[in-house]
Amino acid sequence: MLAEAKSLEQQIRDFYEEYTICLDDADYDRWSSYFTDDAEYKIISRENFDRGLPMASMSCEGIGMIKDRVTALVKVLVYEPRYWRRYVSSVRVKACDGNVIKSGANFLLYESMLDREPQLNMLGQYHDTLVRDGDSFRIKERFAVYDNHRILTTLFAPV
Amino acid sequence: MLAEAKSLEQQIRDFYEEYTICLDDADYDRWSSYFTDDAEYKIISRENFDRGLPMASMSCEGIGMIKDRVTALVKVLVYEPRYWRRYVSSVRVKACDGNVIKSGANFLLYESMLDREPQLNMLGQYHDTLVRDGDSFRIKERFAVYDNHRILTTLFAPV
Amino acid sequence: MLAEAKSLEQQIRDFYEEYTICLDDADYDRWSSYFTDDAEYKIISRENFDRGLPMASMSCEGIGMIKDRVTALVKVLVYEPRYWRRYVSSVRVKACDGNVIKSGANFLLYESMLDREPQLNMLGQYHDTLVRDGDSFRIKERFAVYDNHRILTTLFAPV
Amino acid sequence: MTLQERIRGDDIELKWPEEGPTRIPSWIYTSEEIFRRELEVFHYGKSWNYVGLECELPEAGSFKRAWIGPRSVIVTRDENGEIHTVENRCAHRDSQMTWKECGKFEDGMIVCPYHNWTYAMDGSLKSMPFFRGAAGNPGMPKDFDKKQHGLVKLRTTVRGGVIWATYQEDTPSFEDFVGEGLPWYDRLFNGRKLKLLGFCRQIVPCNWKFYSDNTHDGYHAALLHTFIPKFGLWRPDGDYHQVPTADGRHIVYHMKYDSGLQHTRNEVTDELRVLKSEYELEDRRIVNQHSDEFGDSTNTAFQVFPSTVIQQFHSSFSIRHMIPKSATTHELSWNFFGYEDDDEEQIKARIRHSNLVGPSGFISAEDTEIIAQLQPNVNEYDSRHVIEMGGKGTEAAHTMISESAIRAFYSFYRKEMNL
Amino acid sequence: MTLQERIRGDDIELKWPEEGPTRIPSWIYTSEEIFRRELEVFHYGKSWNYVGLECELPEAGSFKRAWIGPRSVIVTRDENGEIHTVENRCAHRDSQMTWKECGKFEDGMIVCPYHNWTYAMDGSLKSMPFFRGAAGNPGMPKDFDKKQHGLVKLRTTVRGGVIWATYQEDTPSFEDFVGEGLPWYDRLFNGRKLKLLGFCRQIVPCNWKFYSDNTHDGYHAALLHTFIPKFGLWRPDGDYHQVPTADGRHIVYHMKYDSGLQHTRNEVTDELRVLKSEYELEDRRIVNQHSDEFGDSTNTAFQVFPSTVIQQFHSSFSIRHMIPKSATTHELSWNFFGYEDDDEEQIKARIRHSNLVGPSGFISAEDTEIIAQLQPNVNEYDSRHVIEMGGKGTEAAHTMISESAIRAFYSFYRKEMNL
Amino acid sequence: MTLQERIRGDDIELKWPEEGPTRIPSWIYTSEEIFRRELEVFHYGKSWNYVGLECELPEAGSFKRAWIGPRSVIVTRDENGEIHTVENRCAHRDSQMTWKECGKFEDGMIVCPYHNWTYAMDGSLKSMPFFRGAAGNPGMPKDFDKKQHGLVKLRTTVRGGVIWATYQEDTPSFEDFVGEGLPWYDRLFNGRKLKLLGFCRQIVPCNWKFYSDNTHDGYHAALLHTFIPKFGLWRPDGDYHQVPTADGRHIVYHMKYDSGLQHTRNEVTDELRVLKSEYELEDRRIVNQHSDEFGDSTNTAFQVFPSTVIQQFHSSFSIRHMIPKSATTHELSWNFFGYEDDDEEQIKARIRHSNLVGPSGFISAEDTEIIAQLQPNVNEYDSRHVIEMGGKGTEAAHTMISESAIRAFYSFYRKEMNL
Ligand code: FES
Ligand code: FES
Ligand code: FES
Ligand SMILES: [Fe+3]
Ligand SMILES: [Fe+3]
Ligand SMILES: [Fe+3]
Repeated sequence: MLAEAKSLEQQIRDFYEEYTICLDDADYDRWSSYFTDDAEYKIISRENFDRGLPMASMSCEGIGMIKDRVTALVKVLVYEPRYWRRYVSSVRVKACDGNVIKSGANFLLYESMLDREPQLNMLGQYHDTLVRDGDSFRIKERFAVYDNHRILTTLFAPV
Repeated sequence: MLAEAKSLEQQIRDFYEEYTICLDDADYDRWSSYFTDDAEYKIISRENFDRGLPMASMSCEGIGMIKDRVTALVKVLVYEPRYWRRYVSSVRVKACDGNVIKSGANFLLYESMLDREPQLNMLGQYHDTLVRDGDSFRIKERFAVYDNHRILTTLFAPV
Repeated sequence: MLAEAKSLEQQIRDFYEEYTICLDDADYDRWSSYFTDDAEYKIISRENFDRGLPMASMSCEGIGMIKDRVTALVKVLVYEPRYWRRYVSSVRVKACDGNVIKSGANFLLYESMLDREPQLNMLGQYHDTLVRDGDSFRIKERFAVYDNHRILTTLFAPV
Repeated sequence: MTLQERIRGDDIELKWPEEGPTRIPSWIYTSEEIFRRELEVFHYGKSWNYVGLECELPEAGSFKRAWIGPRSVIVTRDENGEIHTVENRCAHRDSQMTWKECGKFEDGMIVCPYHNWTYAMDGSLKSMPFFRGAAGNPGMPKDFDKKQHGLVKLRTTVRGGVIWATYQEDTPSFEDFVGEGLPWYDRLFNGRKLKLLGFCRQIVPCNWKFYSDNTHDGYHAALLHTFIPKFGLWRPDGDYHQVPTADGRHIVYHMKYDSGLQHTRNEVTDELRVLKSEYELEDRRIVNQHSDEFGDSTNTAFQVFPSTVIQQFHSSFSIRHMIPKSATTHELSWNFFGYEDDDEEQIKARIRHSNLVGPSGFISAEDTEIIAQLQPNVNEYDSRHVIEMGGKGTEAAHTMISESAIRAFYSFYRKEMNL
Repeated sequence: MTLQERIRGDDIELKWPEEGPTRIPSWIYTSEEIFRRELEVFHYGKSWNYVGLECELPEAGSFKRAWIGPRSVIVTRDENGEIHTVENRCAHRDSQMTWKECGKFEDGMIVCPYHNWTYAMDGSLKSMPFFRGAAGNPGMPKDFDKKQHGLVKLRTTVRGGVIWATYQEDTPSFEDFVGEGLPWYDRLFNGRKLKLLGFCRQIVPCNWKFYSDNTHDGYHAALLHTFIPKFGLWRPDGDYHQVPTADGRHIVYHMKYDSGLQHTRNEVTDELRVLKSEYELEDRRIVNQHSDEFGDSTNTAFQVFPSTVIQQFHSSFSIRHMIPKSATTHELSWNFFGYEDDDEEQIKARIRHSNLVGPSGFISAEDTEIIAQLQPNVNEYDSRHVIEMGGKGTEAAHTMISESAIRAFYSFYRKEMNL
Repeated sequence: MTLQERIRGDDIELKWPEEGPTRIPSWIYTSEEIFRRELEVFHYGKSWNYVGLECELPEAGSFKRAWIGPRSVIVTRDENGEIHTVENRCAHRDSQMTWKECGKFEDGMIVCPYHNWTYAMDGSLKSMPFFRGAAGNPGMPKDFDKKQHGLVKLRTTVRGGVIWATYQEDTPSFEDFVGEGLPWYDRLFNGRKLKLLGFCRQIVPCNWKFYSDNTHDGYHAALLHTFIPKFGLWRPDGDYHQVPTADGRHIVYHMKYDSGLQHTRNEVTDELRVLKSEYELEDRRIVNQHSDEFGDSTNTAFQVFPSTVIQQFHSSFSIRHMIPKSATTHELSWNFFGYEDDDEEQIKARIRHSNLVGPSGFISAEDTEIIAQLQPNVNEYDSRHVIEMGGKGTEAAHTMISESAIRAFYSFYRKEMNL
């Protein structure tokens, strides 16, 4: 079955789901490969995003900072171990101009600690710019905009 | 990529997701355009639905009442501001007879208030009758059947 | 629209969603038809699964035990009535060798009791082996691995 | 420490303000001690509680679950057609007898799921497995008296197709309990058979008296709710009556519907900022009268304390059932109904007009929304609400713009609660 | 105000009913004061608590987390192979030492994440960064005595591959604590090395004693659980024994398995409505015996109070660990195991028969389901449970149809709790 | 029963340990009584609370919501440009006046949604519908005095673009309140107009003083946080000062940044196990200085008790707002800002360096993560934290490796709380 047989919407949906699977599987090295070298990556509150305030809870300028987040998560930081699980829905292609695609999706992030009940950690929507890369895509810009008024304790999980 | 290349299931899934996006984006004027002029729209408890009781928590007979709901939501009613986010899953085509399609899906509705943690507001399933309208569809009948025993405080959000 | 026009990923996704719908509709007799006669079916904690411990919260060896679970659920066991609703996401094809497909997905299970608010009952991922059966598939092996540290009260719902 | 916890710790004395019913102390909305006393005095005391409609029990063996505050009870119909109300709680070990909203008991017996103690529809203990032993075991002691171990039974009465229950032997008759408002009750429950149209239930994170207060508060209705004055459902310059009855226990509201009222403007409407809003409806059937069923062109709400508001707005009939769950949570359960002989158009009108009320009602959704947001402030502050609109009296008021029904209710409340 | 809150406010006196162990007051299932006293008297008192299996600690440095009521402890193996139990709580500022279920401590040292105080596997404080200062800072005061600042250590013992811990110096030896039921313990833990098969954990919204009571309640087993009499696992007319030991502290259950029993009918089975249900199994391997491992064709459950029920149903072996979390919540953790030298078929049989028990067990799921729904009623009502099946005594009963084990337990409980 | 509940039941006496500030009893982190007393003594007492930045109120009618513990207040700017702080609570029936974070009040009036009582921006009651009646109703009583029914107003002051509010008339001036640390305040808030960059909010399941303690705890910073010593942001062998001011109420931290420090090794770094970790950054811009804005190559944190820590790490400026919600929960709200005339590169640097702090900061995420896991242990245990690093004194320390700032704070705390 050839990828060409798929509509752009399907390809984009597959891309979002693969990305999600990659993170759920904690395959963080591969995760960084989803980004272009000059990627901008932010996890930002809906409050700041809607008001045009630039501060994000996590801000990466370029692939180096994204990889440094992986290093911190895997090797450096002290945090409670847990399982993260992501649900992506309503994947949408907003615009497509040559190799550049504006897209988005809704996301849900759950976390399951090792001594208590799972909880909804974060929910919101992606506002992305993708670029084609062969059969697949890379993320040139991602704003993961979370609806929750407050981060639940801390933010370690990439989305 | 032509819409014709998509299976009916895909088209219907796309339709449900577009509808969801439209509501999440609070694009309510466009929302009313998803319905036929004579559409019946109900948000009804699973309890009433399963027992064959006709009363719904929200009942619209025709596009006028649907538009009036938009008017009330946008211009009239006093309610706590919040972000709503919907997740749709298990989109299904139950029957297709010419231009008339019986379909359904599962939905989840979360809400994020501006001073506390997000909460699951409603979950359930759609029981729909769609009609073809050119490349897309319109909703002729929607029963949004919610599983939750009780509405959480109030019901303002269309689903 | 012919099934052949669908990619394997789509077919598998459809299969997962149909399965989910079947369970949500409490169509348990049909549910058992999704399995091969020699199917192995387990609902197992992430803790046991990751540590290689074989004990599961529910273990069926073959279609007989699966059907016996249906009998117990429908005719025998005493438990609080409720509505279950499942959300499946990130369906993935991990490998395909002839008629044998390794696949997986994320799942969420909510339950709505008849006198209180809905709650998240279980979440996790499927690790499956499917075999082709004509236009569709059957499950030869399913590990439904739940992330939650503890079962919420009891486990009655198949996933 | 919330206000409620401070009260428990005796930091705050439960003493009503000296001003009397023109002041309400915030602790009546937060204290678990007050909440428990309310249940004992009102719901479990000499009151008739709403438990259902007769039409919900179509045949012998039928049952429905109901709630009296945090307690669930079962309403049954026995083979003689008699209706009973029993607690949903086994005399053996407190097991719930059923988890269902309604259904039919097989063989007309209520069987406990845990050890199968078996009760008749009136709650009397009939049998249990191995009562006289088995395989060498003696069974229950000889002095075990089944009569002492039935389900707790409530007194039950039916009037006009509506079922009421009380815990107390000496509660006055339902008619005496309702008192002078009875004609308003009988206007709706007039002997025509009722037909259940469905339930809408809400769980609301605030004290249940905020809901009760809000129904007593005609003042807010013209100011919070755009729909009411805009479409002239009723208006401060219209014919509106709030009438305390039974010493303030129950309160009757009735207002004439005048379809022309919405078009007039005067110095009263000048005070209504909600009228400024510019919008129109595409389909006015929701706000217009469908038919004048009672020949009086009147809409009504009658609070039969402590459990219900009986309401007729145009063609929408409902019993709003207030179910306190804790000091800071209540359920509001809307029981919509019509008459058995309603034709299809009439039922449609009942459903259509019910868009004004219920969890997403153009009017009622605003009520629940506004009261829910009072709770955080009363939790935090030891405050006094100022109830002086329309003066300081407790008499009937013939205007929306008065808080006298609230004052009348709290005069009654203080006396009963000994506050 | 729930019953528990009323108790806290002294509305309800904590006085056992005069009838003695034939009555259980509902407040023992709701009061946080009772709950705290239970922990002090039982779990933190002169009891041995289950903390794990020796095979969970394969090597020096291995650790596993365990729970004693709401407290988490760490069970470790040191370089001499000795097993220790210490609290999961730093002596400096109460930080948890680990968040993990199990693992290995590097260098055999437990290092606190917050300020890196470093403890040996037995909990003794070994070192801390900058103990003697740095860069002009004097470090810890000269009079700081590391010996006074170790992790709190519990006494630990191992018998038959199972690890037990106690807070008290004067708790009797494990053998004396278990008492006359010890042969039933040793039957399962007989020196063969154990093999961990996995955990199934449940969080249950009710008081933990409802679970304990349920295991003492042979009476329900034939009435609630269809599977038990239907497939003759045991039956009221079979060979069944409930034997209080150690004055009612621990209770032994043992019942002979007779594969023919399921096919007989008599006046006993006539009382079992659950036998009426018409259904069959497609695969009877779950209910049939796989092999008679102990040569006695017997199934057993032994409640070693307060923390466990040790259970063997056919080939399924488990330690059911009861972990009270609050007055109204407990965890039930199933620790499934076999023997190290089990062959593959034997392990399969253990897993297969475990479908009878655990969170979705054909039998056990009904237990947890039924007890969870008792809690709302005991929260609301100040009631007395009536425990009179089989008479009023507390002796061993040789039938399922008796509540004497419950009475025996509460005789013991009242004495220990001083109620 | 958690520790907190035991305290409420008087099982535990609220008496500070005899050792003084070298011991902290765990009940200060769990007791709701203590929590309530803290709010009364500190937040609602003679303290200045952070409520916002002047730049958040750009014009007449602008408002923003702020939190003082569990209370929400509204900060407004009136038509004269004056800034006011009023409670978000109607004088009539405790309705919240707004649900929004910020916005603009139409016509410069605050209108209650429930009955439209209308207040000026300074909280004074201006009007209400039907004040003088309508349609025969008399309106409000003649003796109703609008002046007695305004919104509760707080004293408000602005210094350097930051807005502070206090409940008490006799709170000293903001400058006297801050005391000798004022130059550190003025270093950042030096008259240059501020520019809001955004908020990051966290809800944290532990007592708010764990967060406060953690900012006073230089000791953990080199041991928990790899990033700090690894990249030489500061180090135990560097130039680091923790200076209690105002008798321990506020504490100033300042440390020189020396980019060479990270490369040196000595007997101090030998004690830092976190330095052993082998990893590198791909992009060091996050840890390296962008520019030396104040010409002193210094990073600072200044805890202005009880509501804020004012912080400058490299180019990241923030006011960390500590908002106690209950004894066991607090919000931590990061208010990031720069100067109005920052160029784009400067803003980018502020955002970039903010990756060190906030909810996912390479440093700060570990702080919140570690303190949240202390709460279960203090809930369960009546313990004493041992605060002896660097001796037993409360003087300024010129090293990271000291707990003297914690001791200084608790000396102040005991005196104010009368413990
Ligand atoms: S609890 Fe009802 S029969 Fe035992
Ligand atoms: S809390 Fe453990 S070292 Fe400080
Ligand atoms: S509560 Fe504000 S006007 Fe009534
Ligand atoms: Fe209203
Ligand atoms: Fe059982
Ligand atoms: Fe820190």
